[in-house]
Amino acid sequence: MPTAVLLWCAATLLALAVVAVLLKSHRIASPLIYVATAIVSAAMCVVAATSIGAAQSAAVVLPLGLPWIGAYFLVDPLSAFFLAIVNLGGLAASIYALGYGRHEQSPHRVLPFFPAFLAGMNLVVLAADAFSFLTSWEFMSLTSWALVLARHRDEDNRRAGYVYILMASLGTFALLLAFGLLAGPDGHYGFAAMRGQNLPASYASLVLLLALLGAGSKAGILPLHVWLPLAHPAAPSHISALMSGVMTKVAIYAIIRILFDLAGPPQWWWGLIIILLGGATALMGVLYALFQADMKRILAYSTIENIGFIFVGLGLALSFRADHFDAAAALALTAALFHAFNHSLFKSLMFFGSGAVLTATGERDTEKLGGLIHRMPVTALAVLGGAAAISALPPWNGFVSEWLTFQTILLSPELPQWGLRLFVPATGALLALSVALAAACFVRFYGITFLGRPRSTQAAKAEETDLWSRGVMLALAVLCLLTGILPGYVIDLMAPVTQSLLGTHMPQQSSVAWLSLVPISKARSSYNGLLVFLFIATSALLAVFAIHRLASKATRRAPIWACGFPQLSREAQYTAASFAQPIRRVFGPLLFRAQEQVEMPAPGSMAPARFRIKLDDVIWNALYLPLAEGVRVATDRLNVLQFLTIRRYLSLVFGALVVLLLVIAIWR
Amino acid sequence: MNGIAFVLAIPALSAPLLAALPGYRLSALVNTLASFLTLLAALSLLGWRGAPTPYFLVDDLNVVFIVLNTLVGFTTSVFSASYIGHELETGRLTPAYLRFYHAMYQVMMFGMNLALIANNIGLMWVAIELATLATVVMVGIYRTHEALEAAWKYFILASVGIAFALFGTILVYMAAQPVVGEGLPGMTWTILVTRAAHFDPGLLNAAFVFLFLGYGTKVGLAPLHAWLPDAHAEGPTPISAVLSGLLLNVALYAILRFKMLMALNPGVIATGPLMATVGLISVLFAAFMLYRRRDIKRLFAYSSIEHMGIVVFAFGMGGALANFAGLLQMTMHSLTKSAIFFTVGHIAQVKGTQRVSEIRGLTESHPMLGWLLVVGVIAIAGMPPLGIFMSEFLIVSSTFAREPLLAGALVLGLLVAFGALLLRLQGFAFGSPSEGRAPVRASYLPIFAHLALVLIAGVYLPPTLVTWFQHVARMLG
Amino acid sequence: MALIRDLTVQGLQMLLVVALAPLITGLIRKIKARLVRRRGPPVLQPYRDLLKLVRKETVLAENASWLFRAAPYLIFAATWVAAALVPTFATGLLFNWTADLIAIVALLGSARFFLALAGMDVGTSFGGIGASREVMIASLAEPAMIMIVFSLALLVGSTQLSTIAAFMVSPNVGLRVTLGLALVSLMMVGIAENARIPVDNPATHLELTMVHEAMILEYSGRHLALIELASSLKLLLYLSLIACLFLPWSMVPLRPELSLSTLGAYALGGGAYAVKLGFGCVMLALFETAIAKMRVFRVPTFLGAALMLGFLGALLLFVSRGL
Amino acid sequence: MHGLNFDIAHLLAGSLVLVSFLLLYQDRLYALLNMFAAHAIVLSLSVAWQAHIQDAPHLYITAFIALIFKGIIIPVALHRMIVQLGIHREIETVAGIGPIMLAGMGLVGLSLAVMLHITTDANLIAREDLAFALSVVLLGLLIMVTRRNAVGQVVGFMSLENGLVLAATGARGMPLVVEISVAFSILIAFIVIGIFLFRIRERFDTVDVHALDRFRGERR
Repeated sequence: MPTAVLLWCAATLLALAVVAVLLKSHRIASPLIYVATAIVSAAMCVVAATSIGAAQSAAVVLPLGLPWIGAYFLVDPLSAFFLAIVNLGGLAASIYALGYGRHEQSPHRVLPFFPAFLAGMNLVVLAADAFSFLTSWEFMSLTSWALVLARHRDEDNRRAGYVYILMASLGTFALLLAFGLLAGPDGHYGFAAMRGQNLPASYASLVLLLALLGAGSKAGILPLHVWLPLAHPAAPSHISALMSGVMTKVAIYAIIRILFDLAGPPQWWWGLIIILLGGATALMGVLYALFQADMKRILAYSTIENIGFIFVGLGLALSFRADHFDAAAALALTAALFHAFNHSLFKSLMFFGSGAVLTATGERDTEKLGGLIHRMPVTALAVLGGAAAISALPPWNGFVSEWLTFQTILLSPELPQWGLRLFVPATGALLALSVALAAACFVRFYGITFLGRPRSTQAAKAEETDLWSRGVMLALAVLCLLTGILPGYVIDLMAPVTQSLLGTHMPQQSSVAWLSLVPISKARSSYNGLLVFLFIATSALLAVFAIHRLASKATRRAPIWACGFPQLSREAQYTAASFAQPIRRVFGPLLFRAQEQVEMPAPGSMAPARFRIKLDDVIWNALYLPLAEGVRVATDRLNVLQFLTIRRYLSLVFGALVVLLLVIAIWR
Repeated sequence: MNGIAFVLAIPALSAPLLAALPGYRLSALVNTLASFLTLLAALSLLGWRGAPTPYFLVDDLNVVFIVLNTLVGFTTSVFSASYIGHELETGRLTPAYLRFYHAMYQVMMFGMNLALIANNIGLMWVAIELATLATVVMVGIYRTHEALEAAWKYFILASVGIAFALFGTILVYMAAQPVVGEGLPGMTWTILVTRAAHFDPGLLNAAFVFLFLGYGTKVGLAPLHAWLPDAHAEGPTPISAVLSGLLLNVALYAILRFKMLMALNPGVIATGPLMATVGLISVLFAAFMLYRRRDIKRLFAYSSIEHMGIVVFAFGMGGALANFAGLLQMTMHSLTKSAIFFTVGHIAQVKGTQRVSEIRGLTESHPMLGWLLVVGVIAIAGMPPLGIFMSEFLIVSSTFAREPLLAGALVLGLLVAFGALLLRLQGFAFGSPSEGRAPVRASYLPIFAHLALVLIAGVYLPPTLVTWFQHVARMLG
Repeated sequence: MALIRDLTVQGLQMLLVVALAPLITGLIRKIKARLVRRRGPPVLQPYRDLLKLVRKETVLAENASWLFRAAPYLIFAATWVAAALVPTFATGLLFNWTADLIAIVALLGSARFFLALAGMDVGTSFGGIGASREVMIASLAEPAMIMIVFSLALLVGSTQLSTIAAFMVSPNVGLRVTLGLALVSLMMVGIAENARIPVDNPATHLELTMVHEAMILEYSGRHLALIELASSLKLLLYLSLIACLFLPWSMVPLRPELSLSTLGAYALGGGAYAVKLGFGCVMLALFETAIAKMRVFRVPTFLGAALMLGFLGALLLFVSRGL
Repeated sequence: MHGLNFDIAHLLAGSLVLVSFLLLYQDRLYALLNMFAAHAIVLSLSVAWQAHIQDAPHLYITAFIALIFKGIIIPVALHRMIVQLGIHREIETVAGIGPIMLAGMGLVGLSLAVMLHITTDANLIAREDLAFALSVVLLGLLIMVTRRNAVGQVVGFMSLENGLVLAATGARGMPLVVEISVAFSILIAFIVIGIFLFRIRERFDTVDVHALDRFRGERR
């Protein structure tokens, strides 16, 4: 029943895309489409959320796709959960776009693809057979590619789109091969049928690698992340929010679906691979983010970091499952899912915020921003919430999932394998490091963008955004806080998912006294976001009250003091680059071959002193450039064949003939 | 019987008529009309097909090809009506040549239909050669140095192909002759298949080698492909469409027929691996060749080579699934590629050039053409929800379960080709538009029709079509 | 009823820490002064400073935002809550369950987050320097701290401070390499986190060296008072954390009944706590007078060492539970 | 099937191969043309003989065409052309004659290997003729790819096609043989005319290389 409803909604979205095409860039097109998508996404979100715990319904089979199989669609707890995430993001993006979309210079390049993109993501999660899954998957990539190219006149965007679509189809082919293995030679493409046949271990492991290659490239794990920081910022901001906050989650869904559901019992080292990948991804992602100046690129890289975090959770769950510690596996999986949910919330919020800044100032470069907290207070407030959440500060939601992941890591000594025992704590250290660095990164992001004094005239005369955008951002911020202080309910919401995948789930949380969070036992560890929040609030109020009552509340405005040497020019402020310098000194040389050159003009010359920073993208240079070079060489070599004379072509034919004749002469 | 008669007679008769008719509007109309009638006749074959005669045969296999052939023939004639008008205005063609053009068009259609319907391998050979020579002339019709060069190259290579094919045919006859007796029966398909098991396997092997190379030259398989890109690039665009969409299929059809014959004989060499290898080589080769192309039509010509490679690979792998996929891929490729060539034709006219570097930002300067090109290329690159995705999905996934390495190589080729196509597509469709903003007077109808068919096939294959394809796939073994 | 009592005990603890914090600072200053044979300010000087600051009028930079004004309260609140969650003289307090060690570390982290933001708010280069150095230090200190938490948690099987303390007094601790590593690392982290020598010098305003002071340069009046109080709270927190983890003797588990003996036990615990704190202060003062401030860019190596130690400890436990 | 018929057919077919070798050997145009005329005549003889032993009168037509068209008209036409276009008389070959001859030997060996190895139960004449026909075809192709000279290549193609006719007539009672031979003659006529029209002197490809590159439009 819910499946059918959701399918109808998806169909509506597709229809909306057609409508958008017909309306071209008519005046009412933009509000019409966005309102409609908002309504549909809201409906889907509700249906999905309610059907997480609902009883397993039968698959809906449409006479589409592969003829002799048909297209299977099914909502089980896992897909329902991710559908909820997807459509929550869709809802937020649609409402935000109601305001933001007005500034769109070429709406006819966005409007048709926006609902199509949403439909694609929904269908991926709904699909229950390989063909419809891959079709929707690639359709999702395709529509988002079109959206990335919405500002196609910019050379960088075109490059971004190209890299993106290339990586996307690489991923699709990898998944295709994975499903080919799972389906077996006589083509059991339905998921149900795949579960039926148990693969040999070697094949299953191959499936793992292919799935990592396929879904991982979409999620943005190392070293397949290269497209992400190019493509996500290139799109309009509400699309960036969807791509970063939601589409990556669809990729996570694919991983979970294949590894936990279809591929059969896991090997212990599967988890290890994923854990290591995740740890490396988290650290590298946040370091990249720390060294960027472009607002949206910072956010994109931080997405990579969070994906790494989620992957660690998944890997732990997988290895626990391989060793039959089901409760621990459930905890780990819950942590991963929870973080996926949180990330979709605050990453959307952050992208909305940067979109607001972008429209207000026309600047994406943090070095040209600053002081926006005065000009756009509401945006600043909302983004502050997002930044706090994404830096995993209690009592925000980011901290809860981080805390759960750490609890899971603390369980891992029970694992028998030495490999895991050695590498899990190392990954724990990596995670702790990347969390701390994330906090640093967002201090930098927020401090440079919103605080200080404006670094450019655009920033100086920025205007607060429209009502819709502000509303959505505040709502998301509130959601971040609520999930942070009442995590128990969300976790209980996820219980059916882990139940369906692992056969067990975390103990029910919402019934614990004081609504605190007790993953295993109270004596072991517990956390109560609500109380922490209340404490902080009360003690802060207490302090305010005490001081304002019992002491002076007199305030005077005066010029900046700055040790008595106030440098009043904007340029004298700390820049994003200089803020990152200490950390760059620590990590740069090792991981980025960072080089800093100072050009001092000769004494007396008026030339400015210059300070240059050179960072190598090691992965790009080591992996992708050689590939491109290889293709180039191959094409050069082969291209000679375009310029032969007829006689030479004839000799080719002649050669072919002789070879074949030899074959049949020698044959038997 | 009468269906067959019409399919052959209408083109055969309208050719001289068109040669006689003055005025390109009228002749274009007649041309379209004739093609349409042929299409109707072909459709009638679906319902009612006569018993095979010594010369003519209609069975499930070739009906697919005949219908496809006449359909694309019809749409192409519609397209060429609007295209040729423009060529006449720009003076690239003179009315005299136009007569010749239309006449040749019908001759070509006649040749291809005959080749498809023929029940006699000798007749099939003659028909294919007829069609080939007709296209040779068409390719050279612009009389520019380049066109003549292309035509000449095509002509020489084709002649060698012809010779090979003939030698193969003779060998088949000699293999058959001791078993089925002298004379006509030894060349009649329906008789050959019944007795093929008793033929001398060795002779069949040699025959297949020659036939594969001979007809393979026209399919454009990798070592034999040389004529194809230039012929596509230099001829009038409708001819490029027909070459890619139809002639390649007809040649492929011939190969398939003989593959079936071989399959019936237990003693012969396995033809599957041979075809699969050559197909794979073509795919990889064409994929890499796509990158350096500077002429838009030559670009898509190479993509035709790639797709023919995929189809041949699929048939080489054999098995119900792969054969089904191969048929689907072939059909989809004909529709898509001809649609692309229609679009490209108009684009080349509005931009006044075929150079890749000088075609930019179409979605902005000519939104309709631009987006149609985007859809077409996305389809040909094998992305959903369009038809080729389904066939490639089946081919790759079914191969991977059987021959992982081959599948890997195939995927590599597909990816490389994908990269090249998308790279060029982004250049064509996006960025700031290049000069040449002449308004389009295009006939979008054929393009829409083809792309719509491809889209529908990608989402929903009608069961009747499926069962029919499956039957054919089983025929192919 | 029981709830009321627990609340009162908890409240006592909260008041205790906030009342004690400036004393610690004063004490350390005094001891350091005596060590270099100065008389030094009276031990109660910090209280006087705070009162003075609180009474003063607050001077705000023209372009200071609401965040700048709100930050001190948030910082103070977060630090205070964190400090209140660390058992001082009694374990198993009511709210010990609301946040485990990880959460406490994170709370300090959020205090630092807002401090750094406040430092950047006015847009002076000093604020920038301070903030960037602070986050650099923190980004290395926090993982080290987490590693320490790991090693303790793995040892005890809990991240719950009360449980850990309880375990530590129990005989089955034994002498363990891990604990030694953790202790050293914890001390290093504490020094870094509290902006003490050699990482930072709380007494300097020489711009090239200062970290913490640079961030709060623009603050004055009540805001400054709150921040100062918060930082002394933080120091107290670390001291009592070390005390609770490594010298957890005579800490009273919460007793159900409120009898004379209980009160006695509390009194004993309080006394023990005072002794521990005093010991900590002396140690810190000795260390600070003995060593010189290091360059900012040598700090990473210092903290890296701490991180390595912590990681080593955790690893040892992962690999073998015996050590 | 009495011996004599077989022997004569065998002899003629074999001599056709021999003449192909002579063609392969030539490096002067006129001599090449004359030799080709000889090739055609031998072919027509062998075809006529086949017509006789298979008593298939229509084959005489083929023989006749071969004699008149290939034996006389084409060589004469080519003679004229050489004179008109002033093609110089040397034929430059890809490799030295010696290696080419060796390659030819190899091809003949290959074709024998293929045919004799496979046709275990086909009748004798057919088998032998087929082997020879195949070798003639291969040799013709070899001539085509080793001659850098248009006329030389045309001659190669024609000898190749002679091989086909030989095979076709060798096949007992094969229908359409006459039509095919006619069709082929027309094809050849096209080629010759083409050469004449496009003024192709030396190479098959073009008058001047620059035009070639320009139209290919691809060279950097």
